[in-house]
Amino acid sequence: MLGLNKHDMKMLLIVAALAMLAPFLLNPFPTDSAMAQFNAGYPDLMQRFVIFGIFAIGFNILFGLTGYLSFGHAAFLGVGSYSTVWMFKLLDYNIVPGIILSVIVAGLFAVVIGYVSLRRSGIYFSILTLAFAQMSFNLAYSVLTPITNGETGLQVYTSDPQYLIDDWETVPHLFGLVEMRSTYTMELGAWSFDFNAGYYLCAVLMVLMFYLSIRIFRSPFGMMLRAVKSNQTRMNYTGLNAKPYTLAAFVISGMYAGLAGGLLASMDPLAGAERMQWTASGEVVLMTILGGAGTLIGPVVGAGFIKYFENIFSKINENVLHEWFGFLPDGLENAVVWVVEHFVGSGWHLTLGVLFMMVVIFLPGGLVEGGQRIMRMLRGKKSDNDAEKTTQSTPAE
Amino acid sequence: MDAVILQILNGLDKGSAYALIALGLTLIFGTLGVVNFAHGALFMIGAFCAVSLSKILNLSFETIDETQTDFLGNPLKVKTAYIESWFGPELGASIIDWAVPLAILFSIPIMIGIGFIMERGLIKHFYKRPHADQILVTFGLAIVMQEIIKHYYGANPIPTPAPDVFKGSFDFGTLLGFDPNVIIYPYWRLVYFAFAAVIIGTVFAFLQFTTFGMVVRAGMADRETVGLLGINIDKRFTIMFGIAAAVAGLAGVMYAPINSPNYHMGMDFLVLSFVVVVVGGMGSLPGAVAAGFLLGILESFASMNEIKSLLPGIDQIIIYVVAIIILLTRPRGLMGRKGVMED
Amino acid sequence: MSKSNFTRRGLLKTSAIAGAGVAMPTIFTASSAAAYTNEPTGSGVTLGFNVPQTGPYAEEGMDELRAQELAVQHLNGEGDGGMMNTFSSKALKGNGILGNKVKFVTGDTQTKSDAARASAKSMIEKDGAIMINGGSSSGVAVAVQGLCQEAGVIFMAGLTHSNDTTGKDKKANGFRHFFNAYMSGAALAPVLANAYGKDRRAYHLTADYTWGWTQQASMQAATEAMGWETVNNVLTPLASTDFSSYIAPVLNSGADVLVLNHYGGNMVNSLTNAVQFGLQDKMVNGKQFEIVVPLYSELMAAGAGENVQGVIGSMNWNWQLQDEGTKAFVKSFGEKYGRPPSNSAHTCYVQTLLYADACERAGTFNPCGVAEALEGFEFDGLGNGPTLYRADDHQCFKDVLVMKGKENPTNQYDTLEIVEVTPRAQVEYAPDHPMFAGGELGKCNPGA
Amino acid sequence: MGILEVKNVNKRFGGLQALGDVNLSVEENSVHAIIGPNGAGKSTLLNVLIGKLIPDTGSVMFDGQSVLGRKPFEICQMGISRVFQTPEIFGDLTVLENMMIPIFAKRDGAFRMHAVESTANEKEIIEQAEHMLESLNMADQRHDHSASMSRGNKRRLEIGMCLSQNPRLLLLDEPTAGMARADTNNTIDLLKQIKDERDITIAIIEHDMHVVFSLAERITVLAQGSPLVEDTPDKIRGHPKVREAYLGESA
Repeated sequence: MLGLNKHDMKMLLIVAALAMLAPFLLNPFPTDSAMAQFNAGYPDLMQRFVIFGIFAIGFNILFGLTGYLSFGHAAFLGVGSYSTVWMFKLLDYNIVPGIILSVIVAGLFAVVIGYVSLRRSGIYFSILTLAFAQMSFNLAYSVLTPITNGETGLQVYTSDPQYLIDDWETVPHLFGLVEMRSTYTMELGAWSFDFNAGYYLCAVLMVLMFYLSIRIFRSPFGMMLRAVKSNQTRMNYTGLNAKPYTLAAFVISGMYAGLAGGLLASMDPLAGAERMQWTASGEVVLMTILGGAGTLIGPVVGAGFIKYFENIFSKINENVLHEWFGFLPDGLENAVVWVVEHFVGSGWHLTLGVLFMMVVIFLPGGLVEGGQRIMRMLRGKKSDNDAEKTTQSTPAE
Repeated sequence: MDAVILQILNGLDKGSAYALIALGLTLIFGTLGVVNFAHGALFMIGAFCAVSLSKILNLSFETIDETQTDFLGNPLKVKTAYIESWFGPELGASIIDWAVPLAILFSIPIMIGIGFIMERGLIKHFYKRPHADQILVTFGLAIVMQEIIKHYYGANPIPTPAPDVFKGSFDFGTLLGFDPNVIIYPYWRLVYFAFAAVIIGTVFAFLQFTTFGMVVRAGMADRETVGLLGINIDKRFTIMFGIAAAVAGLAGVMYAPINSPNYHMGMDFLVLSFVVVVVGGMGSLPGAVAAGFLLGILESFASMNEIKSLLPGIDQIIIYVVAIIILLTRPRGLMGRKGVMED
Repeated sequence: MSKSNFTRRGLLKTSAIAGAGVAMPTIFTASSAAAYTNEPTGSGVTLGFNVPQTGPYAEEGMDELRAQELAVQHLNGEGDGGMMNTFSSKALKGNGILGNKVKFVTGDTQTKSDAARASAKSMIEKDGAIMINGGSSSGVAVAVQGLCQEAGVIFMAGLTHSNDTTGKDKKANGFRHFFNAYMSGAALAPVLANAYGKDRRAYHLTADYTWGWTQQASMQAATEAMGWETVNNVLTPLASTDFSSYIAPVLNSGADVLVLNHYGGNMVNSLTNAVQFGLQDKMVNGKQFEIVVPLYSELMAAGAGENVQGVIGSMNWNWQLQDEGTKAFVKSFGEKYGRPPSNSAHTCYVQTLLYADACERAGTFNPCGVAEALEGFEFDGLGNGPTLYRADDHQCFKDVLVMKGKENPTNQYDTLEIVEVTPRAQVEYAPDHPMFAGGELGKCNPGA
Repeated sequence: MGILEVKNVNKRFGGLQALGDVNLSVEENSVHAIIGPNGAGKSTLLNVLIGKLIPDTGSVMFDGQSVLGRKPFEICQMGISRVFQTPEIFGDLTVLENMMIPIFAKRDGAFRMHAVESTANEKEIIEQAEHMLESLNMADQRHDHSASMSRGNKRRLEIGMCLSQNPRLLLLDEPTAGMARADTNNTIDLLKQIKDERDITIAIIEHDMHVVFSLAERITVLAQGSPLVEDTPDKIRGHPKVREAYLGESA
């Protein structure tokens, strides 16, 4: 169905179901319970999950398939966001022109940067992409302030031209049908679940992009990209020109990043220059590797993990901890709080660092492959062989 | 003219910091084939060795001075360093004053130890793993190291001054026949430059003139063959990692008086040091040093007003522009070898 | 019943998915049973404290958090009450706000506008925060202020010194207690002219982003009005760690004063570098060379160590002030945390009290009511003497401190001393001053 | 006129004359071996033939067209396939996928974006690939990871991949280097079979005399960068100059 084999179809359906049911799945704890701190089902974070999912899926088309490690993909995310906000400033708050423009502009940037950077391979390529992205960031933060609004980030002012604006428009919307920020809250007993229009738009796009990436992975083009990664010498002596293949992959992943950037700006009409900093480029690299580079679902998982830690763990403070461990005797409570404190709140970086090390040490190949290994171990030897067969015939699972 | 000479001095000074950090990084690349994102953190830990030593020397006991009050109006607790009470106020004070140079001795065993532990405990298991895994694990380690330092020392920079004798600046201009005050340069930065030159020279001499160095150089060129010769290259690589860590650490110790150390200073240098190493060419020690000085000098020139007024913002991007130009004209950087980290 | 938020064009008139549990839309919606965003439901009221907890400003963020926590205690009637006892308005009773116990949530801005907005949104969307307080940079303040305006909550801005926050980026839902670049210039110029003479030539090093530019423009205007000449203004990249190549040419430029329009790590490094070059030991144009740091903070001064000695700068507030309010605050902060509060801590503490007080006086948490109560509000007893929250741009006006690095500090907190308390009248400006032009306050947004 | 004509090729590296006045003509549908002691310039000549090195003077013509200055993929598209000293295959891919790629390249040229079609639907390509694998006796291994195969099988696969494109000239660079005897013999048999079944020209650079004399129809002996003699295997075997230059060295 849809040009997918059974296995891929199953995976697509699972992803789609997870995306659609996310408001329930991410809010498993009653609103007033102590565990509610771990709920992630509020619009902003759900949007970030899927948007960074798109970013990572796209990055994986380049890195996972061709092995070219770009350290400058955040530049495309940034120009995507700037394009969308500029459309808000020039036309109106309809998100569609902005998103289309952001994909196009990111694609053009990717053609230029990719054409130059792909003249080199390995770490030389990584550093070239890093250099381009850092130049973009540094200039956006300072000299290009008239275009990017520098430090503050590009935002919409009432004094902007907005040639197509109607007087009811105050926030991003889709053809006037629905505002991105509109949210329904469903109260079910002690639980509450948020259904946000913007989230669903992003989620649908994410599923579409995920579908597209499966198709690319399973296409002759995808096979050629894996051939690039595997052996460029043989590729060339087989009469294939590796460069346009890698450039195409680079541009596609740049456009994914542009789409993600456009969506970020559509959900929240502000584009900060930090989106282009090397740390942002590094983040998507980490997401992809953490989840499992070259696997279809890994990057999405990795993106979810990192964003979860950033947004949930950073908000747990000492007071919350005392609430949680209040049942313990005083001395013990303080001891436990003292220990845990280092890993939450301002210590969330530490948790992330430890997580990176744990995953790469104990689950080589990332969360997804590690998970598969564990499953295989549990299932025993026979299915072990089966599993190996399937991964071998479709190593880019 | 004077401005150009000044910027050359600045460039040499910046360059020596870049070169020192890049030297260790490229040693690890070249010998072990590992992408070490924790190298910046080693530099930072070096700087905090200086901070720690100065804190240790400043360990004090408190006496209450009834004549003064603290900010809450309570009697002031006056601190006296143990060192001062043991060695007398004058000698004690000068020991404290010389904390940073003393920290060189203090840091070498610590950094080599950290290097050994890192290599044996972690990096060793990643030689055969993809570069992506190396990046993830070393980046994770860098974060952990940072957070540990942040926990003990806070996020604020900690002033770590150079000894009093090195304060102020030296008037170069008068030597060259300029008017006084035209070309002045801080003593400590001159010390840093000289120190970097010594360290770089030592590392090169060590690799050039010792059997150990010969084996390591052979290992950098062709690891498998050296392994086949029955030489225990692993042990040597551990030592190399220790040396690389020590070089980064020493660069950090001496850098502490130039800019107050803070816990994320390593990350500030990380990207830059990668650029330096790659521009120099993967696996080339002279390349890394040359690129360090080249980028340092160009960066200094780009910050001159004359140049900034022609090309606004050029100092923001000069490093990257140079990196792009060099990598496009010389495929493997200044002196890179074929086949190192090209896939 | 569910109510749609489809806009007026509303092609799909709502046919709500009515279900037993389907309730009302929450925040960001056009209408609902609630009169405004995150209306407290009786179990208490939640304030959001959004400060940098990671990155270079983490220490500042920590201090802000401490102060905010203290403020919450005082509002809830715990502790000694701090500045509530000296505050000229007596609306607060120590029983929370409008009888609601005060709770708070915290978040990490990372000093990035994106992350700060994400964090603020999570407080508003998930935790039901009714007001956002704190922050440590102007970029973040403007970004979060814009968000709060859209979401319909009150924003109190923390440490933000750029003119834009209450200038071209001002918003009806946002208030700033902190002073700004213009005020720094206005307060510093006379003191500088006094201390160093009116015939001075200044060389500016300026951080190359919005705050740096407004700071530099303010300083240049104010000092030139005093008769100083500006020799040069050099923009330095944000990412710089070593400023030697910017400082080296200063001596030969004919300037005799160096103005460092830097903040945070930039300022610590540029000042340290400038002192390394021995600039202050030199005589230029027959005068002692001087360094000026327009915006000081205790933490930066601590980071720069002995390099701040003798360097003049300005501050919003300092713990060494001798008014009753300051004394009360320093006492309760010092007793709780064993250290004196920083000026950003003071700002965040005071803003929390002021917000609570405004709610009490307005009798509601409705942002529009609160904003109205804060607009044009005059009070005293929170440090800095008589203070005004101006209605036109939501900027706070009060005395500004001119500080100087102390020559012989007695302890680690004793790095700066107060040179002069510049009276409020001297730092006031018209709301339509060119440096603050553009942008409009807009209308307050209750969000519902 | 041979299918491959090398005329007056000279190549110097610094002071070293790597190739001096090389003239060589490979007849269509023949097996032509180039032998010579170490350092005779065999590899340099090969690199000139496949366009990797540009000679200082002279020309290399394939079927009337110059190969000099062309990119490897263009040379391949002209009909020259190359087998490497160490087998160059797509180690991360399965055997079947390895075989499909050259067939795609033959059909679609140097670059074509099939980004949304499914590989599984390319029935024709899969069929051809499986057919080729069958003729190599590798059909059972088609889902194996190619990197995990024995060296002999890798070589087999590589030769198969080259043949699947129906090249007119197959260049082999020491195809049995580093192989066990059994693998060497298998490879010789495979090449013989190819020679018998197809209209193909084979140029082989080899060290191993056993391989050379089993296969070659003509042999060129290189010494110090220049062709010493060119003749049939029988004549070469007894040629005094060859013994001197070649066997003498090994004695």
